[in-house]
Parts: sequence; C-alpha cells; structure tokens
Amino acid sequence: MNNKSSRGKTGITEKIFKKTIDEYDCEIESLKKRDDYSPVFDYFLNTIKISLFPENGRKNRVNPLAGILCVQAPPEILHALGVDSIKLCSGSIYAQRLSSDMPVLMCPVLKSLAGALRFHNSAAVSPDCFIIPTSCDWVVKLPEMLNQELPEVHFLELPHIKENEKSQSRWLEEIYGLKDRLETLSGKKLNKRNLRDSIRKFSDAWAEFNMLIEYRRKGILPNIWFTVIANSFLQDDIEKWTEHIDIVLRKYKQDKNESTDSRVFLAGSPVFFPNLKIPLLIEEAGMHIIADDICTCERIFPGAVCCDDMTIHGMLKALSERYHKACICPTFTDNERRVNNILNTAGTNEIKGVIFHVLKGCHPYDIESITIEKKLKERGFKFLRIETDYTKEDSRNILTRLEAFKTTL
Amino acid sequence: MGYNAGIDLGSTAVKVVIVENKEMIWRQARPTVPGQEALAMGMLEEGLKETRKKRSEIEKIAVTGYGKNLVKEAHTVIDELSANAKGAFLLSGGKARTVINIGGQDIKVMRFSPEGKLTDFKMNDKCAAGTGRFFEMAARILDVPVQDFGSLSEEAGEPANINSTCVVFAESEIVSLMAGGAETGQIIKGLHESVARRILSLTGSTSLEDDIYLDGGPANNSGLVSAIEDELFREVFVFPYCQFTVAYGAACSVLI
Amino acid sequence: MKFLIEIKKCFLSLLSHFFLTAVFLFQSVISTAELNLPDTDIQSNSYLYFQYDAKGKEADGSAYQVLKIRTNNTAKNLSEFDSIEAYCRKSSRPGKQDYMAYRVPVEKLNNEYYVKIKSGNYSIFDVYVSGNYKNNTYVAQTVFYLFGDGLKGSTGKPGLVKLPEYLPVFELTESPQNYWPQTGNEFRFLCRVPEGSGSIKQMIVIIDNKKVSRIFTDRNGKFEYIPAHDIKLNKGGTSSYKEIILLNSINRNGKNYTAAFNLLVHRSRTAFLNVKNGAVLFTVSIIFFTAIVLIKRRTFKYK
Amino acid sequence: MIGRIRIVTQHLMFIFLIYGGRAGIKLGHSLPCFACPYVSGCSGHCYLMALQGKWGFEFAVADLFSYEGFRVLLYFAIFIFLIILLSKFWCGWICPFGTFQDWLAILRKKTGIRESEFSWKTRDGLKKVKYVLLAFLIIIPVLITYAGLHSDFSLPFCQICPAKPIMPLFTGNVDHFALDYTNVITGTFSALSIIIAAAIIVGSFFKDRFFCLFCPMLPLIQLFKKISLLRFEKEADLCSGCGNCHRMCPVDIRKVSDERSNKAVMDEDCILCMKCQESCPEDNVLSLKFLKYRIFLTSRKYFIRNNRS
Repeated sequence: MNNKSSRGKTGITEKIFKKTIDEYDCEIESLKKRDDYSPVFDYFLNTIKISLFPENGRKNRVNPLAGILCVQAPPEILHALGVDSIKLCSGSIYAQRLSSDMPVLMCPVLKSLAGALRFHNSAAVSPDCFIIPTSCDWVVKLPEMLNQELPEVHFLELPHIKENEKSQSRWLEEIYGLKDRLETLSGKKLNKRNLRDSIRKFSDAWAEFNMLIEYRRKGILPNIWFTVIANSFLQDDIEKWTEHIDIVLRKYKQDKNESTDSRVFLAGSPVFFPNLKIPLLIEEAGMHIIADDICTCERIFPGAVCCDDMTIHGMLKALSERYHKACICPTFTDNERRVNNILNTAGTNEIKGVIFHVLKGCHPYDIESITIEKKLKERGFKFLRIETDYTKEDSRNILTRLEAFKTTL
Repeated sequence: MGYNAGIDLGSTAVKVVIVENKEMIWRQARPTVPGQEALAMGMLEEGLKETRKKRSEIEKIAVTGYGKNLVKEAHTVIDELSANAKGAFLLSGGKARTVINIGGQDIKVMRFSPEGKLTDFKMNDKCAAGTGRFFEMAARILDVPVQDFGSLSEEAGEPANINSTCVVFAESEIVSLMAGGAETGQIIKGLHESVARRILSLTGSTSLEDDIYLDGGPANNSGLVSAIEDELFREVFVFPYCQFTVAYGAACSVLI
Repeated sequence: MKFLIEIKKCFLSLLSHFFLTAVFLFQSVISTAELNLPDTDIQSNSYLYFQYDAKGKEADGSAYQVLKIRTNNTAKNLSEFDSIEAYCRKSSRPGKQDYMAYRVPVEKLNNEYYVKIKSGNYSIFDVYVSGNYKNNTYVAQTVFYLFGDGLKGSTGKPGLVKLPEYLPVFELTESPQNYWPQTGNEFRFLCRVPEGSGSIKQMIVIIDNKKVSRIFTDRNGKFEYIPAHDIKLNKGGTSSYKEIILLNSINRNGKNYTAAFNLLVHRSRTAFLNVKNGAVLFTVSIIFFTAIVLIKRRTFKYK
Repeated sequence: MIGRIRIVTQHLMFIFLIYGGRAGIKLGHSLPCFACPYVSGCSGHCYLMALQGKWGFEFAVADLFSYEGFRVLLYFAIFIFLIILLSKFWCGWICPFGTFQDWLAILRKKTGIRESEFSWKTRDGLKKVKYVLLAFLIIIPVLITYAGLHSDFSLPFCQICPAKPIMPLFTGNVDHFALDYTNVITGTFSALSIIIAAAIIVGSFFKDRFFCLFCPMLPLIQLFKKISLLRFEKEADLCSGCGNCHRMCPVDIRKVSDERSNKAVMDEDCILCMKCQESCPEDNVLSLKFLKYRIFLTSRKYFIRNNRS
C-alpha cells in the first residue's frame, strides 16, 4: 500500500489505518443493527468510507481528485471541470493517533483529519489537490503542522466580513483562483455549458436533499440516517448521490407524520462519521433532532444558486456569493443570521430546545455558543451546551445532562 | 397511604431512602461497589426490616443515578438532575431556586421554577475537579478523614495557596505544601477555596438566584460551605440530610 | 465609393452643425428678400385687416382669441367707417365651408376696435369684418383654430345669418398642416367675389405693411402661396408667429371692394430637420459609447 | 413562472400602448410609465409630458382655482390613482420603454456578453441623477412662464428623453433622429437627444434596465409608496442573506438582500419585476401584497420548481 514513507513508520500507520477501518466498520455494523435500518442506506454507508480509500473514489476513472474541506468552496466548479472530490472531514478517533505530535488542544476534527491525511499520504493514490477555505485557525495551520506532507494545498482565503463590497469581490477573486487552479489540474477549460450543467446538477441534488430535510422535520426520517446521508455528500459522484436520495425519499414517501415530542435543534460543531456520539446520545436520551445547522449535516451545501447573467463570470459570481454571503459558519464577524435561522427553524417546527455541540478546541463555535445561548434564552428556548470531543468516556455524563435537559423541555 | 423507596446509585455512594407521604422515614448510604444494584436492594430490605414494613407495602421504587438502568425492580427511572431538583425543592419547603450539588464525580448547578420544575442547569465535564473524589484524594494524602475537614479548616488561620483543582496536579501541590511545613488545616482551607472557585467558574456568581442550597455528600463539610459562601458573597443553606436529597427527590417524584 | 463620399459629406455637415446654428443667430436676412414691385392701385388703396392680439384660456377651460381691427392707413380712422360688422363661421376643416355665419359683436376700447372669439371646444373659425368708407367696402378675414377644452362645449347655436353677398372672401382650400400653419407650407386660396364682378387674377402679399410680392392665379383659378422661412421666427420660440396679409381688390359698379386675408404662420417644424446628419450622429454616438463601455467597464481582474 | 407571465404582460402592454390608439383607445395623459406621446397612434401618454407642459406646474400656479386648475389637479389625481393602484408595476410590467430595454438585455444574454457592474459607490451616486432630472423638468417650465426663459426650452425632459427618438421607431417614424437646425437651442437639444438615445441603447445593452437608474418617474412613484395599495415587504429575520435577490435584480438594489431589520425594502429604484421573489430560496421572506391579499410570497418550493432543470 505504501511506497512513499519509511518502513518503520509504515508499520504503525498501517496498524492505525486498520484500526480506523475497524472503527468505521464497527459503526456501520451498529447502524445496520438499528430497527430503522433499511438497505436503501447501504449506498451511503459504503460511500462514507471512500474518504479512507481515496483511490476507490476514482476507480476506473481518469479524473483528477481533489480533497475539499469546509462548506465555502463551491464543488460545482470541481464538477464542471471533471475533478472528482472527496470531503476531507474526519470523525475517527483512531486517526487522531497519527497526529499525536500536534497541539493537545487541537480541534478533534482537524486532529483526526491530520491523521487521516497521513493515511492518504502513504496511500497508493492520494488526492492531487486539497482545497481548503481558511475558515479557522486550525485549518490555516494544518499544512504547516503536517510538515509539508501534503502534496498540494490550495487555500481559499475566506473574507470574514460578508456584507461589504471589498470582501465579496475578494472572495470572487478566490473563486477565480480556484477555477484557474482546477483548470491546470484537470487540463480542461471551464466553459459556459459545463459550468451551467454542473450548477443545475447541484441544484437538483439540493432539491432532493431539501426534501430529505423536510422528511426529517416531519419526523419521518430518523436523524441518524439523515446525518449519514449528509456526511456522504461529495464522497461520490453527485448524480449517484442524488439518485440514491431519491430512492430513500421514495421509501419514506408513504410514511405519515410522526408526532414526535421532545423535538430539539442540534447546533454547533461538525458531526462527522464515525463520530455520531452526540446524535446517538440525544436519541438515547429520548429526544429527536428535527433540525440542525451543522456544516456536515443540513448545511452541507447551500444549493439554490441562481443567476441571470449566464456567462462564466456571472455564474462564478453567483457561486461565490451563494457560498459566502449566506454561510453561517461562526468564523464570520457578524453572524446574526445564524441565531435567526435557529429561532425560525425552531419556531416553525415546534422545537423547544437547542443543544449546542462544541468540540473541544473548536474555537469559533465555542465563542459563539455564549452569544447564542443568551439570545436563545431571551426568546424562551431551552439551551444546553455540550462540550466534548471524540472520546466516549464522558458519554454517561453527557447522557445525564441530556436526560435532565429532556425534562426541562 | 403507601410507602415509596428512592434509590440513588451514585458514583461514590449508593443512597436508599424510604418515604412516607413526603416524609423521609429511613435513609442509608454505602460506598459504591461492583454489583451496586444488589447492594441497593439489600439496603432496601434492611430499611424495610428496620422500619418494620413489608416489601409489598412499598408502592413504587424510583431509581436514579449513574446506575439507574441497572435496577430491574425499579418502577420509575428518573434522571439525577430532576430528582435532585425535586428533592431540594421539597426539602426547602418550596423556597429553593438554586441548588448546587457536589457529587462524587460531578458538580451540578440547578435552577428551578417556583413550581419546583427544573428549568436550567450546568454540569461539569468529565473532569472530576472539585468533586467528592477530590476530597477523598486529599484525605488520603493528608491522612485525615474527610469528616474532619470542616472542623480542621475552621480552626486554621491563613489558607494555603492551592492553584490547581485538578485531582492530579493538586496532589503534587499538597505534597509539596506538606513538605514546606504548612499545617494540615491551612491546606484543607486552601482546598476548600479552590473547590469553591471551581464551582464559581461553573456557575458565574451573578447568574444564581437566591436562595442557594447545597447538597451532596461534601456539603456536610462546613469548611467548604463557608468557602463557597465567601466566594459567592451570599448565604448558602445546607439540607440536614444533604447526601440523600437525590434519592428523596426520586422517591417523591413518584408521588406527584 | 459613392456611399463613402455620402457618409463623409454627412459627417462633415454634422461637424459643422454647431457652427451653422451659431451662424443662424447672426444672419439677419437669408430668404425673405423684399420684392420692390412698383406700387399699384391696389396697394395705394387702404384696406382693413385683422391683427392677432391676446390669446389664451379662460378659467372655465374655453379658449379665446382677440383680433384687432386695423387699417393700414393711419389717416383713416376706423370711427369714420360706417357699419363695421363682424361675422364668424365655425367649420370643421378647411375647404368645407358654407356661407352661413353668425354675427359677432365689434367692441371698442380706447379707440381700438376688436372682436373676441371664444370656444369651449376644438374648432376652426373663419372671421370676417366688413366696413364701408365712402364708396369703398373693406373686408378683413382670417382663419384660426381654438383649442378650447372647457366645461361648456359651445354656447348654444347662434343665430345664423347669410354672409352679405357683396363680400369678397378668401377660401383656404388646401393647407398641409391642419392647425399649425408654418413657413414653407403650401397654401391654396380661392377668391370668391360677388356675383358679376368678374374674377380676381392677382393678389398682393403684404408683410409688415410692406408689399412683398404679387401672386397670380393658376389654371384652376387658385392662388398658391408658400410663405418663406424667416430667421426671426426660427430664433423665436415655438409659439412665435408672423402675420402675412394677402390683399385683393375689385371694382364693381364704381365701388371698390378690398379684401385682406390675415395668414398667421409659425416657423417651420420640419424644414430644418436633418435625419441624415442625425443618423450619423447616432451611429457615431453608438460607436463611441460602445467603445467607452468596452474600455472602461469594470473588468474583474484576477492574476 | 412569474417571469413568463411578466414577459407576456409586457408584450401585450407594449402593443396596447404603442398601437392601441389606432383602435381608438385613449388612456389619457397621466400614465406613470414611458408611453411616449410622440408615438403617433399611441393609446396613452406619459405623465411627465403633462407635468412639464400643459397640465403641470406652469398652469397650476396661475389658475389653481379655475377649471383649468381643476384639470391640472385632475390629471395629477389620475396619475396618483394609477400609482396607488399599481405602484411600480407600471415600471416592470407595463412601461414600453422598459420592455424595449429588456429586449436589449435579452439580446445581450443571447450573445453571451456579460452584464456590466457598477461599484457600490457608483451605483449609489447614480441614484441622485433622477432627482436632478426631476428638478429640471419641474423648474424649467416655471422659468419659461415666469422668468422669460426661451420657449424652445419647453418640455425640456421630453426633448432629451431617449424614448422620444426610440419609441416612434416602432411606428416607422424616424423623424426624432433628426438634427434640428432651426436654432441653437433646438439644435443642441436634438443633438443631445440623439446622443442620449445612443448612450441609453448602449447602456441598456450592457446593463439591465440602464435607463431606469435615471428615470425621474421613479421618485414620483416613490412619493406615493406609503399610500399605495401594493406592498412589498421583507421579513428580515427569515432572510439568510444569500444575495440571490440582489444579483437577480435588474436595477441592483442591495437593500433587498442586506436589510436586516426594516420591513420596507421597496427601494425608489424598484421596478417590481419580482425577480427577487422568484430567486429567494427561503420561505416567507419577501411578500407582495395588494391590500391584505397576498399576491406572491417567496417559498422554497416555488424556488425549486422554478429552477428545476
């Protein structure tokens, strides 16, 4: 498997890699044992593993592969240029072992990712390019911490102010930069037709995904499967993903609304497979996650790109605005709309409580939890902040809190 | 009128109470051991014997605490925080709005509505700093029983300066303080202050509503109570049987 | 090649546009050179004519026009005339006329005689005034439009009378602009004279009390008159006008009949339009602005 | 969906207003849109002409309490009534000159040329131009009447309005493209008119609704926004700020996307084309109401249906 790094290191890497695969398989197995499991989810459970085997992502394909982190980089451009993508998030505890040389207080997502990238680095095939918007400090310093082990990182400098002309055109510049980078990577030229088609495909995917969100809102689709489907976004071909969502939708079409009580909103740091600790504990405590604003779940992609000016510039501008202006990642200076989103979603879906998930070391979310707590409590919502990481030792403690939280609803 | 039993399977102690119409007629606490559900049931049998009641007279058994799902005989399983709120509210005669529970592994700060319903709470993470465990550790190093902590700290003068609330770090700090010739009482006083600070950091002194009640095993420690009072700038009340509030609350939750 | 030359010509004339318009200001006489025809008996005669005076709108929305009655000969006072009578005919358009008319009062103020025509709706008026002086009969005539748009459409049906037969009248048979007579327009007249007076073969054009030219009838017995463009009118505003008096005279039974028709003309609206130059200017502007947009428009720079 | 209804309406109104007079339709002189009176056989006139001339301030001051004054007020009242009834619908759905500009924009899209953009500062600066024009078209007629300004300055706005040369083209009349050598004033005005027409044609080709950025009718309509039966409102709390609406807006109104608290987002430049509503992917954010009846409310469902490939 490895021809790049030295032998001794390989041994450990390989062992940890196997452990990680086991971790994924274990989680998949336990999900398959659930009562609400259905074979329609198999596709998503399988694709979710692709990030471990980037080479699987382009089996029988000649397309270049790009790893993509965070939700601000428009995958439409990748797709238009025929670049395959994998989502770089990682929820593996074992992968963190490979990054134990990094700061202790590092955000678990990035720590896990750093480990996983070391698998990639030693894998036969690794992504040709990493596309990383500078959404937080950990992300910015990641390649440095990885000691240039990454082949090629393309940063997109994310302007932290949204509603200002300078930053918008700054971000557009970054999108143009991404386009140029991907054009050299793929050897193709972005043209009107392929970009338009790509935008349409993602719009369609968003439309289907949106139905999925609706089903979850109604309590038809269990949250955990929604999370799995959302997590598998961009791991495989977008059209296939859309098709399989359609299959899921058809399965649940006949189901009637379940009037669920203890409906909660899950906000905060990313939840990524196989770290489904928080959603599973919430479920165990007898609550139902009806909505979330997590960037690996509901917010996985903004979709809904539309533009009047169908030139390349027009479409790139539309993409740049759509992925920047409405993004409610806490990295932005003014994020009032994030609170508004929670308030509105909770208000229209009979949600009384908001659980705010903070991954230890995930500073933007940590910082924002304070203001959000204040604002939500003002409006009479119950709020529970849970700060945790990928380890499972605190499960009992969290469960105690969740159970008590349920009684307060 | 029947009787109810409340069992609190805590991390350091198992507490069992028998309640007759909101009246705690029997209580007992034992350290947690493996097989705590059997221990708890044994304790209940003991209690029945002492109060000369029959098992059939117990209408309901309510269980709470970390091990709450282990007891098969349980009629009701209730979470610790709700049980605690209930218990504290009833014991304070409906006066309490805020309760600080210092347990074996965690510190919980609860606030409840005038009707005694839990509205909001804070709880520490997996770190056991400032909990019962912390005092147990200190007792072991200082070779003084935990029960004496209160009186010792009251007699002491200036508190020793202890910066760390972490069980691991505080241990080495205590050792070095002892080596430096500090009196045991001073060290204990210092420990109390550091724990009080830890509690404060969890709650934020301003967000607490009067009246503040303290419960959980360590609340028996008068030194700790006064340290907390100093830190919060407010009077803090302690329930007479502060260790049993949760078990009592669980038992009472069945009543209403 | 020819096309190119044409374009070039257009372009040059376009460039000279502002120059030319400036020159207009200083030109005093271009087209209306006075014709110094020898005086004839007609001109030496006195005549009665209308002079357009105040025009406006009443508060009720009806329009009015005041016409002063003047004589060319200042020596002859109008008060010496007997039986000054004014008639008015309303007709829908030129050429469709009957001889029924109604009397309008001749008013007198400060030794000035005038008639005031009022209309509550949109109408054409033929106004006549006749006066006798010794052996001579003088007729003044004019045609104008009133754009009344008032509450009262018309003030009932006036008692119609037949125009006195002896009146020689001008009949404007063809006028290209139906309400806005302009210089450069072609006006055709028919002169009707009282029975047995023979026919009128010529008339005289008088502008500013000076004889300008003499017009003869054509084969159909019509007079054709094209008022020349006038730089003064051009420089004036849209509503500036000039009055041209057309005069004819006949002798019948030893009596002189003199008729003066007052033709009010505005400056020409179309004579000075140049679509070709406009089109060139337009094309040049289009090219110019397109170039500006293409050069100056914000290009998104990324490099 | 709405876009299609709008295009059909625009074309019907175009035909109706340009050729309707030939079928004997007379809508009067108070239309709040660019139905140019210079088009022979048009069925109604732009109010700006009445305002500058016969039924405008010039006469209103003199004879306000007469029948003539009454007519001035009547035409003004009809104008207000039409605005109250349809507000900016006149601009986005009826105005034939607007439709003409939309054709140019369609032409641009067909040729694949990108739309021009203004910087925010420039765009905000342009807003003032229409007030300057409005001031001129009110002041000059008054100056003619009371200060002896040359009467060739009459109808100053019509004389430079790009609709005057362009709209009569649809009835085969090219006269207004002529240079008028009558005198310096007419010459200058006619040259200006041709140059402005060219500028607006080029402008509207490269930028949606370019003339609407300067149109003095807009502030007049805006005056009656408060009493108009049509309401365009934004529920700012529900807005995700995605910017679709701003991008789709032909007149680049930023407020509709960036407004965070105020309900009233119908900017003076708004032409009620409803493109922002069509492009809004969030539920219930932008609503258009007639009295209390809702004409259109944004919804995600509509957005998805409208954008399905």
